[in-house]
Amino acid sequence: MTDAIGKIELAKMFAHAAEEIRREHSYLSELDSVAGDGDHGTTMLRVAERLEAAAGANTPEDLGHLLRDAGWSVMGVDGGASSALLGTFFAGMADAAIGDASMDCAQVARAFEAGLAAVSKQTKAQPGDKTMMDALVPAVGAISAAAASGKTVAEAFETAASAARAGADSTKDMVARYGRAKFLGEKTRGSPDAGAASVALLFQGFYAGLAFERKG
Amino acid sequence: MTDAIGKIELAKMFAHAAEEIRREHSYLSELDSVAGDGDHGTTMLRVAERLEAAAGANTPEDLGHLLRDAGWSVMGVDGGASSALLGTFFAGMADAAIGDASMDCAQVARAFEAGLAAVSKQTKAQPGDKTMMDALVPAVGAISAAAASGKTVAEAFETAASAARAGADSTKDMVARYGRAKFLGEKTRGSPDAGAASVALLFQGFYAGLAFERKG
Amino acid sequence: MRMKKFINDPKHLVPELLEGLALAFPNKIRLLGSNIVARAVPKAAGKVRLVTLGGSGHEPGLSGFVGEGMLDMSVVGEIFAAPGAPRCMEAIRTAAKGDEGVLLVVLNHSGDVLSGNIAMEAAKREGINIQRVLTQDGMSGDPAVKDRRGLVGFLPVYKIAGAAAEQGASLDECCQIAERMEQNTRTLAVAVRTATHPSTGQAIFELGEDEMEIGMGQHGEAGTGRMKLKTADETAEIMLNMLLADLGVTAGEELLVLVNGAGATTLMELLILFRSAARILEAKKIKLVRSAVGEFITTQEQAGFQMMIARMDPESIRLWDAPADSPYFVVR
Amino acid sequence: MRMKKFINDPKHLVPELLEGLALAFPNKIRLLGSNIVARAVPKAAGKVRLVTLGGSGHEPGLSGFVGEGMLDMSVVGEIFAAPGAPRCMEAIRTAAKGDEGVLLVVLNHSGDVLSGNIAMEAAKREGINIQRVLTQDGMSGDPAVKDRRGLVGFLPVYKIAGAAAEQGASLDECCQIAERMEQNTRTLAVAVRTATHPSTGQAIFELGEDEMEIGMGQHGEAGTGRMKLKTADETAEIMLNMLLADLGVTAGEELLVLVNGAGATTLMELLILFRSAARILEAKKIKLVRSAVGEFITTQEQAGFQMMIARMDPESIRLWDAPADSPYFVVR
Ligand SMILES: Nc1ncnc2c1ncn2[C@@H]1O[C@H](COP(=O)(O)OP(=O)(O)O)[C@@H](O)[C@H]1O
Ligand SMILES: Nc1ncnc2c1ncn2[C@@H]1O[C@H](COP(=O)(O)OP(=O)(O)O)[C@@H](O)[C@H]1O
Ligand SMILES: [Mg+2]
Ligand SMILES: [Mg+2]
Ligand SMILES: [Mg+2]
Ligand SMILES: [Mg+2]
Repeated sequence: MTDAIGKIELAKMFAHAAEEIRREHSYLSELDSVAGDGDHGTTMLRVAERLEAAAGANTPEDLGHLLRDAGWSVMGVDGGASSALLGTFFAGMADAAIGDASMDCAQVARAFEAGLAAVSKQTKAQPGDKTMMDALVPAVGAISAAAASGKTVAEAFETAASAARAGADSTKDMVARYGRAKFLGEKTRGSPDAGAASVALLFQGFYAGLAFERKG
Repeated sequence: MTDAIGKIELAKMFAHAAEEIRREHSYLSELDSVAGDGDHGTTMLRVAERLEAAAGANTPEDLGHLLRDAGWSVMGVDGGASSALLGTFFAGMADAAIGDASMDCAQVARAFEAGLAAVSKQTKAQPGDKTMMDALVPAVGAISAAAASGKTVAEAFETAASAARAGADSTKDMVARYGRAKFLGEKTRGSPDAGAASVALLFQGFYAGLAFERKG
Repeated sequence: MRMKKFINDPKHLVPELLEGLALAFPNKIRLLGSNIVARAVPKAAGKVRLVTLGGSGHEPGLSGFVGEGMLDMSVVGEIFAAPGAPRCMEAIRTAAKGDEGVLLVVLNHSGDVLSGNIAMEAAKREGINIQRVLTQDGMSGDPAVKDRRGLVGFLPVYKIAGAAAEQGASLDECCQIAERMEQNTRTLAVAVRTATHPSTGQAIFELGEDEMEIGMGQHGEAGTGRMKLKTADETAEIMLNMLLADLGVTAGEELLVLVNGAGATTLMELLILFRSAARILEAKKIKLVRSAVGEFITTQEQAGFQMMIARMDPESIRLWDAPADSPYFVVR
Repeated sequence: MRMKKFINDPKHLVPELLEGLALAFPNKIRLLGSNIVARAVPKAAGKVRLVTLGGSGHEPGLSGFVGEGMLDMSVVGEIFAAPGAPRCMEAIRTAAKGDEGVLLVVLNHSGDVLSGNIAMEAAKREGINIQRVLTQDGMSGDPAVKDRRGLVGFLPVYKIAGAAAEQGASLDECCQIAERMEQNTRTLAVAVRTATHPSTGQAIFELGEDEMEIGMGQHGEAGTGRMKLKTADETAEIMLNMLLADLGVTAGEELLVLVNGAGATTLMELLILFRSAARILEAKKIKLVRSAVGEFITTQEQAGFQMMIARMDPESIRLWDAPADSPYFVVR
């Protein structure tokens, strides 16, 4: 058994990620209403739906095309900042996977790094600014590190999921500088960032999708 | 002593009428808010002010001119139906008094009849329709009757005041067919008409102004 | 509900808002003394003048429609109160300076009618050539009431008679055009939430939290159709059917449909309501030839709207489409 | 406060309101698939196209300004939510059909900026000649915040760049004119009462019964100036002074002043506030050369308003005065 993910694995990852979002969507909206406009959970529900559909029946076998379609489909959610950035993330992964029906851990790392680079082109937000970047940057970093030290894909996502969770939790004590929340300054301290919480849920789902697959 | 009223008497009549209105203006607004727009007291305060001023210093000695100016001044109140009709009433009295510095009881009766005729040209409302006509028509009728039977001016206004009061009271059980109230139909039964109540107060003041004069 | 309005001394509401209007639209209107709004540049000599009158607190109605192709003058009363006859007389005299005829457009509310009539009679005694049209488009919802209120139906009358006057029609012609338009117009108002009177801070009327009322007057005067809240589609259907029946509209006829916001009802809602109306007309094969959606006459921040229909013909369509340049109604 | 809105299924708010708009203004606009509003009659070939994008619930903004002399296309998002990049891309592609340049006008809100940028990059990869202007007129009241929100300051940008495009200016010229206008515009928003979100029925924000807040965003995002209610004159003075200081306006300069109602604040109040502003400018010997008072971008039935100032020059005045024929902004 080669340690790689193909369309079937991606579908399970997306399905589990969607499941996490559906379970937590009210909490996500609640977080967004502290400093934002309270719609983040609703937006993420639509994102989850499209992500799931993107790896469903009648979608490309080529993972590059699949990810590009997934990204543009997520961008197509009328949701504001989060769907645009998450869509950019998936679409950004595409080039690293064009022509491939499966990706090994090194390829997965390259794809997630490319996704992060695409997002970084769209936002100046850095870790520490209390945005989804606080979860996304360490999560992608963890995958790269895992790939470099020869870990399996599942192990890579296990470390990525806990890095994303830790990053999201760390936003609790930060002050927002990007997005709608930026105008509130100090008032934003005390509760975690909604987008970062979503990213942690997505990576938790990715890992669960793979872990389930391996065990199942 | 001839039994007649001149400018001095008219001034006292208007002043006492104004006093009555000032005392009852909140009640008048309250009555208007049952079926109308609740502004009748405010309008009548302005009417009272202008009536008082119309017989004050630097106003014509000729009662005809004085009454015409008084009427147009009252019509100039931005108040809606009541100020327009009451202004018409006073302006309508003018022709019967042009050139006179005083009026005896017969002249007073002719003037009030002319005032009523002018009002009747502006509204189709009749006694029974729950409007100021329910007070105005019997009041003017009482003056005419008093003049015909040789009563004094003061006696004429005494009967006029009680006729107006009785007329106003009778509106309590009527259903409105004119003014803003007309759209409410049966809902208007149970409380007296605001404009009729005002007319009763005016005639009560007219009488008080004369009675005070005679006694004083 | 506490009054949260940006005002100064409530006694000065009317002069202040009119001064704001004149400062904002200096090339369209100007103020004459005593709260009369006139066109900045009077119409060419020899053309019929349109004069209207009415209370304030309904902005942009009525003075927002003074301008080229519409009104020549608007006599402005206090909040919700008709202007007195003497000022109406003053406006008519000024408008009639050059011997042109004057068409007085009066909305059917007792105070306005009385002031208008008294002024008109006085003007006639001075030899002024004047005629009056009374707009009474507003159904109360009770078929027994024959005397209707003047609601937003003044707008097509101003527009169409204003265009005719601008094009040189005689006073008789303008009056006939206005009368014809008026007779072919029906409006129903619905309210769902009251407003506060800006002078007194009091609520204008009361309505339950789940109620709406069809057939109301411009100032919250009661209608006859108090009912539970309905959807946009249901509300539009109830109202449009009442309007069509009352005006006797049949398939194939051509209509102007106007949806007027009362104040707090959003343009989003007005557009959704207009869509409902347009679809119902389509199903009935009645032709929607012209339309207007927005706030033309308001009652402070009342929530609700007026739905108006008017039967059109080629002549009235042509006049409706003619250029106009008032502060709050511009046709290019 | 219970939601009392005339709507149908809250899921269909946007397509229904757009259908209403298209039915009400068939000779001005039409709908392309997927909630894109376009001019009924496209501009002559060879002229620069103006495209904008943004959420709904703010009617008449933004799609109410599609039309001759203003916008060519508006990409409409959900209630208070930016449209996604794919639909923005679709609009840009359609607008750029004849090889004309496209000026994308984006209001500074994260979601809109992201969708706009992603679409613009994709358009450039397809060889489309496109430039972007970001409107960021909205002061939050906190001088430390450098990144401003896009409030009603989009209106002069649409108007002036739209007129330039109509008159044949190149994409570079249109972009420069728009940028210059944008940099010379400042807006402050104040709210006194919240609105209900039409999809959720929830209040958008909270505010005490005797409070107002200066510096708010278009969706009730908090500002920094929560204070007790003030009179119209006091409020206008506080806001105008902040605006003038921030834009660095000095005596003798020429300004456009715009007062935009948030939804439930009456035109009566807007006119009274405009009067206050005009008088303060007069005292400071700053020239009020153009003005606009009305509802241009709302937040449902929120009570409050935006005050906007823009430094004008002969060129921008000429373009502001040029003809326009959109549903909710017409210049004759
Ligand atoms: N400029 C930005 N860079 C990175 N993340 C951002 C940015 N703006 C917003 N976000 C993220 O998006 C989240 C809000 O998403 P959402 O509520 O769906 O969009 P919106 O703020 O447009 O309503 C924030 O919590 C934050 O994590
Ligand atoms: N057409 C009419 N004929 C006679 N009296 C009328 C008419 N319309 C109104 N009134 C009188 O005016 C009174 C209301 O006056 P007021 O409240 O001052 O005016 P408005 O109704 O215009 O607000 C009514 O109570 C009624 O007596
Ligand atoms: Mg949000
Ligand atoms: Mg009254
Ligand atoms: Mg009144
Ligand atoms: Mg949002």
